[in-house]
Order: sequence, then structure tokens, then C-alpha cells
Amino acid sequence: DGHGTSACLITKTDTNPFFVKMREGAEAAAAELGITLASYAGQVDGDHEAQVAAIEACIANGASGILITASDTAAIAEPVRDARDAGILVIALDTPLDPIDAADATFATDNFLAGELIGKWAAGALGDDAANAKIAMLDLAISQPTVGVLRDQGFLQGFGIDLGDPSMWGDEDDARIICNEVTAGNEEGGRTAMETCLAADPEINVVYTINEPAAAGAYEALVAAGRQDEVLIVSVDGGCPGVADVADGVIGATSQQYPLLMASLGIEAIAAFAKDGTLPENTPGKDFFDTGVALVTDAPVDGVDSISVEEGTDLCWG
Amino acid sequence: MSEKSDNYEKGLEGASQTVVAFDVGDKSFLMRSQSALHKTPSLVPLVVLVCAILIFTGWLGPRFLPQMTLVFQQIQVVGILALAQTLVILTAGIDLSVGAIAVFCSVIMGQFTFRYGLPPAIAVGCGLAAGAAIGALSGWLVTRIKIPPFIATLGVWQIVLAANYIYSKNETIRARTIREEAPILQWLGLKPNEQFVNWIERLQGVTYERIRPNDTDQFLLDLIWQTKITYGVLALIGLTFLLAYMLRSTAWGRHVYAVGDDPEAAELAGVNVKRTLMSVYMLAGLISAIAGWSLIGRFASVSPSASTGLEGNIESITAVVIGGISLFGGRGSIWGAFFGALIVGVFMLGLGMARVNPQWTFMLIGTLIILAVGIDQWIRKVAA
Amino acid sequence: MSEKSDNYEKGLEGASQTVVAFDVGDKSFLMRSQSALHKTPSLVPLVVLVCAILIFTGWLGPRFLPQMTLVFQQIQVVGILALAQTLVILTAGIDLSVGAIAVFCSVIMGQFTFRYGLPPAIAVGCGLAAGAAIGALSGWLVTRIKIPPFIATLGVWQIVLAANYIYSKNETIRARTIREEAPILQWLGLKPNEQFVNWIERLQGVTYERIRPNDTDQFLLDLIWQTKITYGVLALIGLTFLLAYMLRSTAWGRHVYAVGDDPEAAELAGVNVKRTLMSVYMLAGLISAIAGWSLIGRFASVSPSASTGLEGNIESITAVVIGGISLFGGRGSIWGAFFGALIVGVFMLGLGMARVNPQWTFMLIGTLIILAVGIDQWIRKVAA
Amino acid sequence: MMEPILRGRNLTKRYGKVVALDNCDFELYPGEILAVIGDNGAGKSTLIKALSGAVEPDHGEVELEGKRVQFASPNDARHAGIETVYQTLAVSPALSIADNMFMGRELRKSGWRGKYLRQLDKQAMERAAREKLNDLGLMTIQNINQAVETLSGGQRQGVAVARAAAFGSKVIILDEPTAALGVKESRKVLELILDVRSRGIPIILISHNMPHVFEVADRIHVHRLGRRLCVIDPKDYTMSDAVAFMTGAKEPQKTAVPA
Amino acid sequence: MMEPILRGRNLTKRYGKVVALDNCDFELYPGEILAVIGDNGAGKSTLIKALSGAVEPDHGEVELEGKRVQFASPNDARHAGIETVYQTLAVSPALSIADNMFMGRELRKSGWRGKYLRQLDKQAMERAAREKLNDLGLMTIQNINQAVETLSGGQRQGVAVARAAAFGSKVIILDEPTAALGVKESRKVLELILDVRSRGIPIILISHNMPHVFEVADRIHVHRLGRRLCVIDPKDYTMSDAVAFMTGAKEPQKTAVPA
Ligand SMILES: Nc1ncnc2c1ncn2[C@@H]1O[C@H](COP(=O)(O)OP(=O)(O)OP(=O)(O)O)[C@@H](O)[C@H]1O
Ligand SMILES: Nc1ncnc2c1ncn2[C@@H]1O[C@H](COP(=O)(O)OP(=O)(O)OP(=O)(O)O)[C@@H](O)[C@H]1O
Ligand SMILES: O[C@@H]1[C@H](O)[C@H](O)CO[C@H]1O
Ligand SMILES: [Mg+2]
Ligand SMILES: [Mg+2]
Repeated sequence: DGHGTSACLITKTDTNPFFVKMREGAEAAAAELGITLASYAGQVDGDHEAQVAAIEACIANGASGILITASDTAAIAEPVRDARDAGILVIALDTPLDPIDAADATFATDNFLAGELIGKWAAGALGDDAANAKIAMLDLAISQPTVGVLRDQGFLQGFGIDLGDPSMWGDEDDARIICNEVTAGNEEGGRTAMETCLAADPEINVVYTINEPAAAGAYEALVAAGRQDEVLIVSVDGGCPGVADVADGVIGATSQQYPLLMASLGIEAIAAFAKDGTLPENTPGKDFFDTGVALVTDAPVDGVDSISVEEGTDLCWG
Repeated sequence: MSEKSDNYEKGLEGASQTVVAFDVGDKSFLMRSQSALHKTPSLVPLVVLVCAILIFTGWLGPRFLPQMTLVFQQIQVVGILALAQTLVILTAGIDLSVGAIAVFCSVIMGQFTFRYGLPPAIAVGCGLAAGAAIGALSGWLVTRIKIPPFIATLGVWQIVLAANYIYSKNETIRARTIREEAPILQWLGLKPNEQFVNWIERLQGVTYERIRPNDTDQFLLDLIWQTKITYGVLALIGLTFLLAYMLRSTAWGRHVYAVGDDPEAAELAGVNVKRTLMSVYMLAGLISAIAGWSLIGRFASVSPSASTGLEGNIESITAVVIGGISLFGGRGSIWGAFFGALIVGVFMLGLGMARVNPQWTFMLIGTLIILAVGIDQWIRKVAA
Repeated sequence: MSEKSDNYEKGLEGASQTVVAFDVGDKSFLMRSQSALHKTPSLVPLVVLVCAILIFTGWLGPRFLPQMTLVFQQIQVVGILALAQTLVILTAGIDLSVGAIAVFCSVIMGQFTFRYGLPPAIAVGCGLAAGAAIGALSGWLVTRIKIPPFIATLGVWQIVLAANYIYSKNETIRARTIREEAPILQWLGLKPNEQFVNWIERLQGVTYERIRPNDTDQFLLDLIWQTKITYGVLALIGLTFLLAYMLRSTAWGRHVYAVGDDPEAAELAGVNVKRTLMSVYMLAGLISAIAGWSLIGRFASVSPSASTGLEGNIESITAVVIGGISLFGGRGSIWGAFFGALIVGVFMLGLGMARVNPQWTFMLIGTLIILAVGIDQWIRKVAA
Repeated sequence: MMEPILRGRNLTKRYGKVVALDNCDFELYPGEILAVIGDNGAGKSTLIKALSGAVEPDHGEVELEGKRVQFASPNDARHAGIETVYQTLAVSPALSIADNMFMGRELRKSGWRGKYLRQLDKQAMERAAREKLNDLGLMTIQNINQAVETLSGGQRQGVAVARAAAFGSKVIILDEPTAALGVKESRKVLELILDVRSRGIPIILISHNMPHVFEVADRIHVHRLGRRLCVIDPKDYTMSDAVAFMTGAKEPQKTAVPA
Repeated sequence: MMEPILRGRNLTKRYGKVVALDNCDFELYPGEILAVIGDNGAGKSTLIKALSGAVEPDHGEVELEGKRVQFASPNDARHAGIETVYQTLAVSPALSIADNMFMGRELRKSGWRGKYLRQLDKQAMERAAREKLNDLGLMTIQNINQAVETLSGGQRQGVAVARAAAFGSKVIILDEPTAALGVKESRKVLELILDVRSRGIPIILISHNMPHVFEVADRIHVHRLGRRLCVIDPKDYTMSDAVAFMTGAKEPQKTAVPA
């Protein structure tokens, strides 16, 4: 019985549809289990300070559990420890903390794997041309938040490019990378970044994007340049508009993740913990509970597992 | 002494009655350009702009110049916001809400069309009206409740942005949906030159599949096709002309400057300060809404999380200040804001084309903005 | 007429030589508080603050008040930034770089310790010196190159932020590493009251595992333990007193106000305007670096992507303006900035504790900021 | 006796501890030149600000042509026909002479450009501004498009006086209009004042220049410590008396107040 | 003949199309009161600004005690002992009377609080400010802590004049110091000027008030159209002559320039 139990959900922002859906999922699960849910978020992706203040408010309110998608995975460990010291169950969603055992449990996508899948797919789709591809890397922000780095580096790994330092993007010296631009993860940034890349080299034929809104923006720039049919765009997220873009041929392939699942699992874990102190368990063989990632495309490539757009549409969020 | 004192005004009889005029003599070219800059200080950012273009042309070679039309497109939104910002800054205010208004109004235009099924033209009208209404709210806070503009518009910014997220449920309306069902929303993204070429060709009965420039044998049409100017860019230029006219040649414009210069003096001299301020904030809201429409044109989709909502204010203020408009009000020309936006646009694209890494680009933009204004100050000093 | 005219000054003989004084009579309580507010306008934000606390206490019940010490900790960084910002704003400038300086200096303190192995105390000193140096750069741009402060510090902001990312390689230094190897970096996060209780207990030879409050039988020590004030909070309060003294009771302070009030008049009256401005920007840089040190204390780790770098400027300006300090310079008290930061902190924590969802919180904060300043204006009007 | 055209009763204005107006009465009669004299800080400027809507008195009333009025702003007073030159001049420093002179009553072009495009007739305004300044003897202004902040002290004052004289219809209030003016320009302003009166418009003139006051005033309101001490007829008293009254060297007899 | 203490040669200053100073010469001799008179806009204020470092002339030189000086700012001139009251007063509106009066030369407390804490001695400054204003006859200031912006026009001018008189050591320049002052206060300023001269400090007095000028000046520099027209001795010429010279009604004989 979860009566009197309260939980907190702390996301990176509350404007990215990904987190909006996560919140909706958590709210639904909480309502079902009779848990009071409070949500908090930073103002921009990377807003660590607001997340600390949110943890403090949760401690002050005597919450039983906290679900957090950390903006600064290493720095958040300290306030998380305070919360755990205060007897609160802390679960990392979407993004593992650094170290991963700083949280009681982690329900996450493997962002590096998500990147790797689209990288392999792109390399496979190009075949031999992959050796002289011209790649545009449309990243998140110059502060290089971890998701952005993991996906970018995963993509390059999958594509077969030497990573240099895997904890940062932009230090690779492979000539196939034409540009690294930042997009803020939205259409606006995606379009401007793509235009800039095209101005630098109009022959670009592979575009990595941090997420689907950025991909949609990049596509508009390609349309304006008349090159939309000759360029492969890959992305990450698997939101419903993104999957629809795969169906329309805007995006070639996208790695789908499952925020609703993360959220509902998290709430259930808090309910169980409040009831009898049970702690959630990890996926066998991993140090976190993997909520899974799937490549969505209608042009499967040998050696890369993928699901069809139809399946992706059934599973999509938002 | 007393015998001289009372009638000293006698000395006035026969006082010179001519108006003074000094003959400054022949003017060299340098002096003439000096005095041109002195009379029209908004030329200074133009000079800086030309320098910036020359530098990048020197650095990147001939491939830079043809991209200028792209620069125009890239600033079509922030440029319009800078116009709105200029109006408010001329009155010694500041409007932190312009970007949020633009995004929210674009959401209104989109949602009114798709959620409520209104005809798109009417939805656009509603969006524009909403912009003016939000501007009126800021104006009311500033003139009636006497909240300083920074705080009033900071509050309105947060309110509008939150309303935008809540109302839109953070849902994006996809480009394709809009293109198929409500193309008017994207009108400011269309290119009249493409339309013109298509129209000519339809008349001639030919249809080239013009995907890339220069692949037909019709040189002139190719050239027109290549010069990709959108209606949004034309709207920016048109609005700048219109506002320049209003500010320079109408009583309202004089009042805007007077209010910014010294509101007490303006009030004592017979200007209705409150009404002038109110009109400025409303107009700024309306223009921001136009920027929102332009946002749909430029990015094809309607996205509540567009970065303009967060960064539109600082970007527009930057353009205004680079354009030589004083943050203390009353001084500067709207053309300054236009050129200011272009200067930043040239830097951004130029550095991107030079393949500077984004972190370094960010740093260089900072340096270049300082440099641009430093040169501006220097020209002003030399011209003074 | 002429016979009267010359000697009319005769009438002066016997002119009254007393200084005027009006007897205003007995003062009611209302009149006295009016005149108190009139004399010390920085009391107004204090009144607003008290109202805010009362409202949240009414809403959330008794659990809110004990959290006030948490509010202090939550504003320990932005509060210090607001002090730096106040100095610059008093001179009619604005400093957009304060937040970036804080983050960059915290990175310098951390990296100098861990990358180069400097003793942490020296690394802190280097960080503080770097802050002052960056301030000097802004000051130089403003006073020598005559770049408007908005642009100069906008450029410096971008440069510092990019330098911060590039230099740190986006690496966070973890809390535990710092605690074990360089605890001085975290000094502003330590709690003197905890240290005091531990010290007493060590004297007594007892050791409680104080994790949550009120779990021992030592009521007084529990209370002291519970009142969690950090050195960073004390630094904020101490700095506010110090700057208030400097601004009010030293010649330098008078010059800061004079420069902000009317720089030309100040120059003509004998103030070295450039030197005063330079000192203000340098001091603001130094104080921002102290905020950076405090940032390490508060967040235990050193993180180059701390959002203070992006939002510290607008947050500090907001605190300053809520505190009744004029953006046009020359008017306002540093205490205003302190209370302004507290007002925002109370709203944020109160709404968070009330479990208001983030988008609505965002909207309510916007509304409350407007309301706070609206009440401020109203009190001033009534008190005038 | 005639009705006063402008009257103040019991006007009081405090600023914190400072009492600027202390139950002050005031009357201006049609067609007269009323001088207001008094020490620095006596409250003369505050009095005329209370009459012209620039300051809201704490107590007391203002009547225009026998009807009680409450001006919320100087604009209201101006619409009622009261034109004022404030001691602080109330000019917009960055704007040109012509802009300032016509602020709030700009001339539009004739024809469609004025009607539909609301275009200003800059040439007409510049011409008129130049003429008015020449009337005041301010011949040294070299460039009519100069910003007012670049004018000399006297030129600036000339702009403000010319504006009031050109537009006042019922009452013109001049607060030390010749303070910064030269001999020639002051003389022109006095001529202008007499000329305005001859058009039937009454004038309130605040001045510290006793010869000027005694030359043109019909009655003299002596202000001291925030209130009207007395009103004297310049024909009955010497300047010396007036100075003695306003500085407190001499007490007026009760009969000195004729109104 | 004696060496001039302050001398300007061929000073020229243009503002765009406007010529404010046109090859102007100037001399001030030790211990004298030199009046500068001229029409509005003649360039008097520009001249003294060029002498006091507030304006940088386009051409020409300034000599102090025979040595060529180039003041980069009014502060330099002040350090050289030249104290100026500008026509625009140069006061900081939001600061108090005492703050303004001691701006740039504040008094510190004696003892360690002044030495180490650099604490201002506010009481001493307020007392001194009050005394100086009383010396000028400005008795109507009710609150010595008032911000200058809340003072009446004349009170404000009094603050600026009192400041200059208190601190000038070599030359004192007064640009229309009595323009806004009442009869009593103007008289006090004239007394102050004579008093300062008796201390051996020379004074430059710009004024439009001919009786005042002729009462106190030792020599009169007549300025017209941006240059020195002539220098006259007030004992040799009538006010009427002076007015005629400065307005261009009469040409001076060449011999009118004695210097
Ligand atoms: N806003 C204000 N705040 C405080 N005191 C004020 C304010 N305005 C005026 N005063 C005070 O009121 C008194 C009257 O001022 P006022 O300007 O009316 O004098 P005045 O008679 O016009 O003097 P002057 O001849 O010098 O112009 C003065 O003591 C002045 O300091
Ligand atoms: N900054 C400036 N820009 C342009 N013109 C200026 C500037 N300063 C002064 N002038 C012009 O220079 C001329 C001389 O001005 P100045 O102030 O020296 O006159 P003045 O003799 O002091 O007059 P007044 O008796 O009215 O004070 C005027 O025509 C004025 O318009
Ligand atoms: O970590 C998050 C999610 O994975 C989502 O894709 C949105 O962007 C990132 O910041
Ligand atoms: Mg007055
Ligand atoms: Mg002058």
C-alpha cells in the first residue's frame, strides 16, 4: 500500500518531449499506485544547480524516492548521497550516474549503444562508399553534456571511425568528418547547423543528429539545397514524430528508447521500496536495468538488428 | 557707476541682425565621408559589416560571397526580433520577452489550425493578435504599475514561455503536415524567385528539374533561381523600411525618441508618455509575432522548444547594441539593428564555413563582437 | 523707475539670517515607518521578503520556516554574484560575465590543484586572481576602448565560457576526490555549526552519528546542528556588510555612485571616472571568483558545465533589480541585491516544496517577480 | 472685482521633511502680467508646478476660470491652454531644435502624405523654428538641426521660451525665462512678454531680476517660505521694499495684499 | 608688463559644421577679476572649457604660469589649481549636498578609522557644507542630506559655487554663477568673488549681468563669434559700449585691446 508515499521526478528539462513523456508516464503510474508525485526540472539541458535544489526540496519534503535524469552525472553524486543518507531511494533514469552505483538503481537506455546502432546502420547502408563518406555531426551543445558525447562517440564507433578521447567529441581527426556543429536539440538549431555544414562542403552525404527535432531541421536545410534525396540522416530517440519522419524518408534510421517504461518502472520500484524496503534488480550481466534500445528503419542492413517502422510506431512515445 | 547702469541697453541699438554662418571651405573626400558618418551614424555598422564580409571573402575565397543570401535567411527571425527590440530600447526600456512571444505565437498559429481546425489565415491573424496582446500586458505593467521594463518583461518572458510549453503540450507540428494542410503558415519561408522562375518556365512550357543551380542553359533564370531570398527576408527588409519611416518622419517616431531621451522632459513638453510607451510595447509584441510566423517559414515545423524562446532576447539585444543603439534610450537608428543582426550572421556563417570547432567559434564570436563595436567606436571618434 | 533701480539691494539690510526649519509635529507610527522607508529604500525588498516568507509559511505550514537556512545555502552563489553585479550596475553598466567568471575560476582552482599539483590554497589564490584579471579586461574594454558594458561583457562572457569548456576538457572533478585531496576547495561548503557540535562532542568524548536532526537527547546541540549555515553563506553575508560599508562610508563608494549617476558631471567634479570604473570591474571579477569558490563548496565538485555559467548573469541581474537598484545607475543599496536574491530563493524553494510542477513553477516565478516589484513600487509610492 | 482666471487655494506640498509649499494662495487675473518673486528655495517653482499639473499638491485646489480643475499631468494643463516654461527647460537633449519646439504638436505635410502617411513637414517646422529664434534675437545658432544638448545654455533657454510663447492660448507661465540669456536676448523676451499681454493672454513671470520685474509686472506676488507673503503693486513700492519683503528684512503691512 | 597666469593662444574648436571657437586668444593676469561677456552662443563656455581641460581644442595652446600645459581632463586642471563652476553645474543629481561639495576630496575621519578603514567623516562634511551655504546666504535649505536633484535651481547653483570657492587655489573660473540666484544670494557671490581676489587668487567671471560685471571686474574680455573682440577697462567704457561691442552694434577701436 503506497498510501502516504511520495516520490520526486527530476528531469534535465521539462521542455524536451522526451522528458515530458517521461513525466506523463510517471504521473500515470503514480496515480495508479496512489503515490504523490512532485516533478522538478532544470531550465536548460545541463542545468545541474536546479537539480541539486530539487533534491534538497525533496529531502525537505521527506520524499520516499527520487527518480532523476542527471544533467551532470559526476557532480550529482554528492547530493544524491545526501538524499540516500536521509533514507531516500534514488533511481537514475535514462542517464547512469558516474559512478553508476552512486544511485540505488539505474533504469536506462545505453546511449552509447544507441549511437553505435545508427553508426553501424549508416556504414552498412553506404557499403563501400563508407570509406569516403562526408559526415556532418550535429551535436547537442558546446558544454558537451554526456548524452551528447555518448551518442556521438557511439555513432563514430559504429561507423568505424577512431574516437580519440571517447569522453569528448570534436577531437577526432578523420577527414570524413566535415563538421561538428551544435543544435540545442531542436529544429531551429538543426537547420542552421546543417546550412553551415553545407556551406562548408555541399557534398555531405551522412548526417548524424543528436535527436529527431534536430534531424527534422537538418532535413529542411537539405531540401533548400535540393540534396534531400542524396543524404542519409540518422538520429536517436524514437518519438512518434521521429518514427513518422523515418516513414516519410526524412530520417534513414533512428535508435528508439523507452522513457515511459523507465518512468513507470521507477515509480513501481519506489512503491515496492516504500512498502518493504525491496531494492530493484539489474539486468543480468549489466550494472543497470536496461530498458532497451531498438533501431527503427525500413531499410534494414545486414548484421544490424532493427525493427520496422510499423513496430516502431507501436512502441513510440509522444 | 550709477549713471551708466540704467540705460546700458541703449548699446543694443544697431546690433547685428544677421545669422551667423561660417564658411568651412572646400571639403576633401575624407572630410566629406567623415561628415556623412557624423550625420548618419547608422552608416557605421554598415561599414563594419562590409569589413566583415571582406575579411571572410579574403579568408574563404569566392565561395563566401554567394552565401550572403543564406546569411539573410539565417537572420530573418532574429532580425525581425531586433526591430521589435529596437523600438523598446529606444524608449530606454528592454524587452526580454520578444523571443518567447515569437515562439508562443508560432505555436498559436499552428495549434489553432490543427487543434481547432481554424482556417490557417485566421490562425495567423490570431497569432499576431496574441503577440500584440502580450505586448500590451508588458506595456500595462510598465506604464501603469510602474514596474521597470527589465522586470516586467522578464516576468512576461517566463510566463509566456511556460504557457507555450503547457499549451502546446510540447508537441511539435511536423513540416510535412503543415506543407500539405496549411501552407500559408510557411509562407514566409517560400522563395519568390523560385516561384517566379517556375512561373516563367510554366509559361514557356518547359520544366527543368532545378535541384542544383547552374544545370540549365538559361543563364538569367539560373541566376534568379540561385539568389534564394525568402518572403521572410523581404518582410524583414520591408519592416525595417517601414519602421525607419515611422521613426523618422512621423510624430509618433519623434515621441518615441523623446520618451527615451528624457521621459520627464517629454511629459512636460506635451508628449503623452504612457500612450507612447503602450504603443511601443504593443507594436513590439506584434512584430515579435511576425517573427514567430517567420519562424514557421524558416524551420517549416512548429516547435514549442525552439531556442528562440530562450535566446531570442539576448540575440536581439546584441544585434541592437552592435548596431550602435544606446541601451539608455533616445539614440540610434533602426537600420543599426538590421546591420547588427547581419554582422552577427556573417560571423556565424563565416566561422562555420571555416570549419572552426564550435567551442572556438563561440569564443571567436565573442571576440568579434567586441572588435566590431570597437571599430565602430573608433570610426565614430575619427568622424567626430 | 530709474531712481529706484540702482539701490534696490538696500532692501537686503536686515534680511533674515536663520536657517529654515519646519515643525512637522508629532509623528504617528504610520508616518514614522513611511519616513523610514523613505530614508532607507532598501528596506522595501526586506518587507517584500517578509511577506513572501509569511505567505509560504501560511501555505506550507510550520515545515517551511526551518528551511530558511536551506534558502540561504541555495542562494549562496547567486547572492555573491548579485553583489558583484550590483557594483557594476551602480556605475550604470551591466556585467554579463559574472556567472562565467565564477565557473571558470572554480575550474581554475580545481585544475590547478589536480592537473598541475599546486597546493590547493595557492590554486584558490590563482582562481581569485584570474577573476580579477578578467574583470580588468572588461574594465579596460569599457574605459579605454569605450565599448558599451553590455557588449564588452557579452563578449567576455562568451570568451570565458568557451575558454572554460576548452580548458577543462569538459571534465568534472568529483566531490570525493576533492574531499580527500584538497578539502580547502570545498571550504565554503563546510558548516561551522556542524564543526562546532563535533568539536563539543569530541571534548565530551561522545560521538553521535548525526544523520537526521533531533535524533540525540542534546536539545541545544541538535538545534545548532540543525541550523545548517555554511561558510559560503557567512561569506555572502560578510561580503554584503563589507561592500555596504565601502559604498556608504568611503570616498570610493561615493565615487561609484557619482559615476553611475552622471559620468560627465562626476568627471567635471573631480572624480577619476576611468579609475573608478576599472576598480569596479576588477572588484566584480574578484567577487565573481569568490562565487566560483563558493560554487565548489555548494556543489562539492568542480563542473565546467555548471549552469551558473549560462544563467548566472540573468539571475544576478534579476536579484539586483528586484532589490530596487536602478539599471540606469547611481541609485540603490547593496542590501537590495541581497534581499532580492533571497526573495527569489524563497519563491523557488517554497514552490518546490509545494510540489508545483516545473512548468507552472516557472510561470509562477514570473508572476511573483512581477508581483514582488509591483508591491515594492506600491510601498515606495505610499511612503513617498 | 474681476474673477481670477487661475487661482490656487491652500496649496501644500511636502517632500519628506521638506515643506516646499505651505498653505499657499495664488491668483492670476485676466490680461495681467503677474510677477512671482522670492528667495532661492522659497517654493516658486513648486507653486507653478502645482498650477500646471507637473506636481500634485498634497492639499489645496486649483481653479481655472472659476471651475475647479485637477490636472493629472502637464498635458492636461496644456490642453486647457496653460503653457509653461519650466526652470529645468524640459527639452529632449538628443533631439533637434525643431523637434523640441514642435514636440507634441508636430506639423504634418499637406495632402495625402500628411493625411495618410502622417508624414511630418520637417521643412516647415525648421523654418518656423528658425523664425521664432530670430525673433528672440538668437542669431548665433548656426545649425537649426543641432541637437539641443549641443546648444549653449542661453540658446537652450531660448528654445524653451520660444515654444511657450508660440503655443500658449490661455495662460503662459515663465519660470526664470531670462536667467541664462544675454542682454539682447533678455530684452527680446521682455518685449515678447508685453506683446503676449497685448494679445490679452495673462502671464506669470518668475524672476530674480528686479529691474525686469518692476518694468513689466502689473502686480507682484511675493513668495516667502512656501507661502504668499503679500501681493504688491510695483507703482506703490520700490524694488528695495520688494527685496526687503522677500528676504524677511521687512514685514509688509496687512494692506499690502490687495486681492 | 606682468606675465599672464593663464593664457590661451589661437584656440579653435569646431563641432561638425559649428565653429564654437575661432582662433581665440585669452589672457588672465595674477590677482585680477577678468569678466568674459558675449552674446548667447558666442563661445564663452567653450573657451573656458578649453582652458580647464573639459574640452580638447582642435588647435591652439594653453599656458599656465608661462608653461605650456595640456590638460587631458578637468581633473588635471584641478590638480594644477584651476577650479571651475561649469554652466551645467556638474553636480551628481542623486547624491547629497555634502557628497557633491566634497566630491573627489572627501574628508576622512581622524585616527585609525580614517586611516585604515578609510571611513569618511560625514558629520564634518555636512557641517562644512552647511556653513558654506550659509555664507552664500542660502538659508532656505531645510535638509542638508537632500539629494541635489531635489534642490531648487538656485540652491543647486549655490552648491556648485560654494564648492569652487572653497577649493580653488590658483585660478577660479565661474561660468554664469549667479544666473539662477536671488538678489541676496547674488550679492553674496559678488562679495565672495571680491574676497577671493583679496586672497590673491585671480578669477574669470562669465556673466550676462552688466551691472555685476562692471561692479567687480578689473578687465572685461568681450567675446564675439567665437573670438576675442577686444579687452576693455570698465573704467574707460560704459556698459552701453560693452553691450554695443558684444552685439556687433559698434566696432571697438584697435586701441581697446590693451593686453
Ligand atoms: N522633489 C523634491 N524633493 C525634495 N525637496 C524638494 C523637491 N523639489 C523641491 N524641493 C525643495 O522645495 C523647496 C522649494 O523649491 P522650489 O524649486 O520651488 O524653489 P524656488 O522658489 O523655485 O527656488 P529658485 O529660485 O532657486 O528656483 C526647496 O527647499 C527645495 O529643496
Ligand atoms: N557639443 C557641441 N556640439 C555642437 N555644437 C556645440 C557643442 N557645444 C557647443 N556648441 C555650439 O558652440 C557655440 C558656442 O557655445 P557656448 O556654449 O560656448 O556659448 P556661450 O557663449 O557659453 O553661450 P551662453 O551665453 O548661452 O552660455 C554655440 O553655437 C553652440 O551651439
Ligand atoms: O538524455 C536525454 C534523452 O535521452 C533524450 O533523447 C533527450 O535528450 C537527452 O538530453
Ligand atoms: Mg525655481
Ligand atoms: Mg555658456
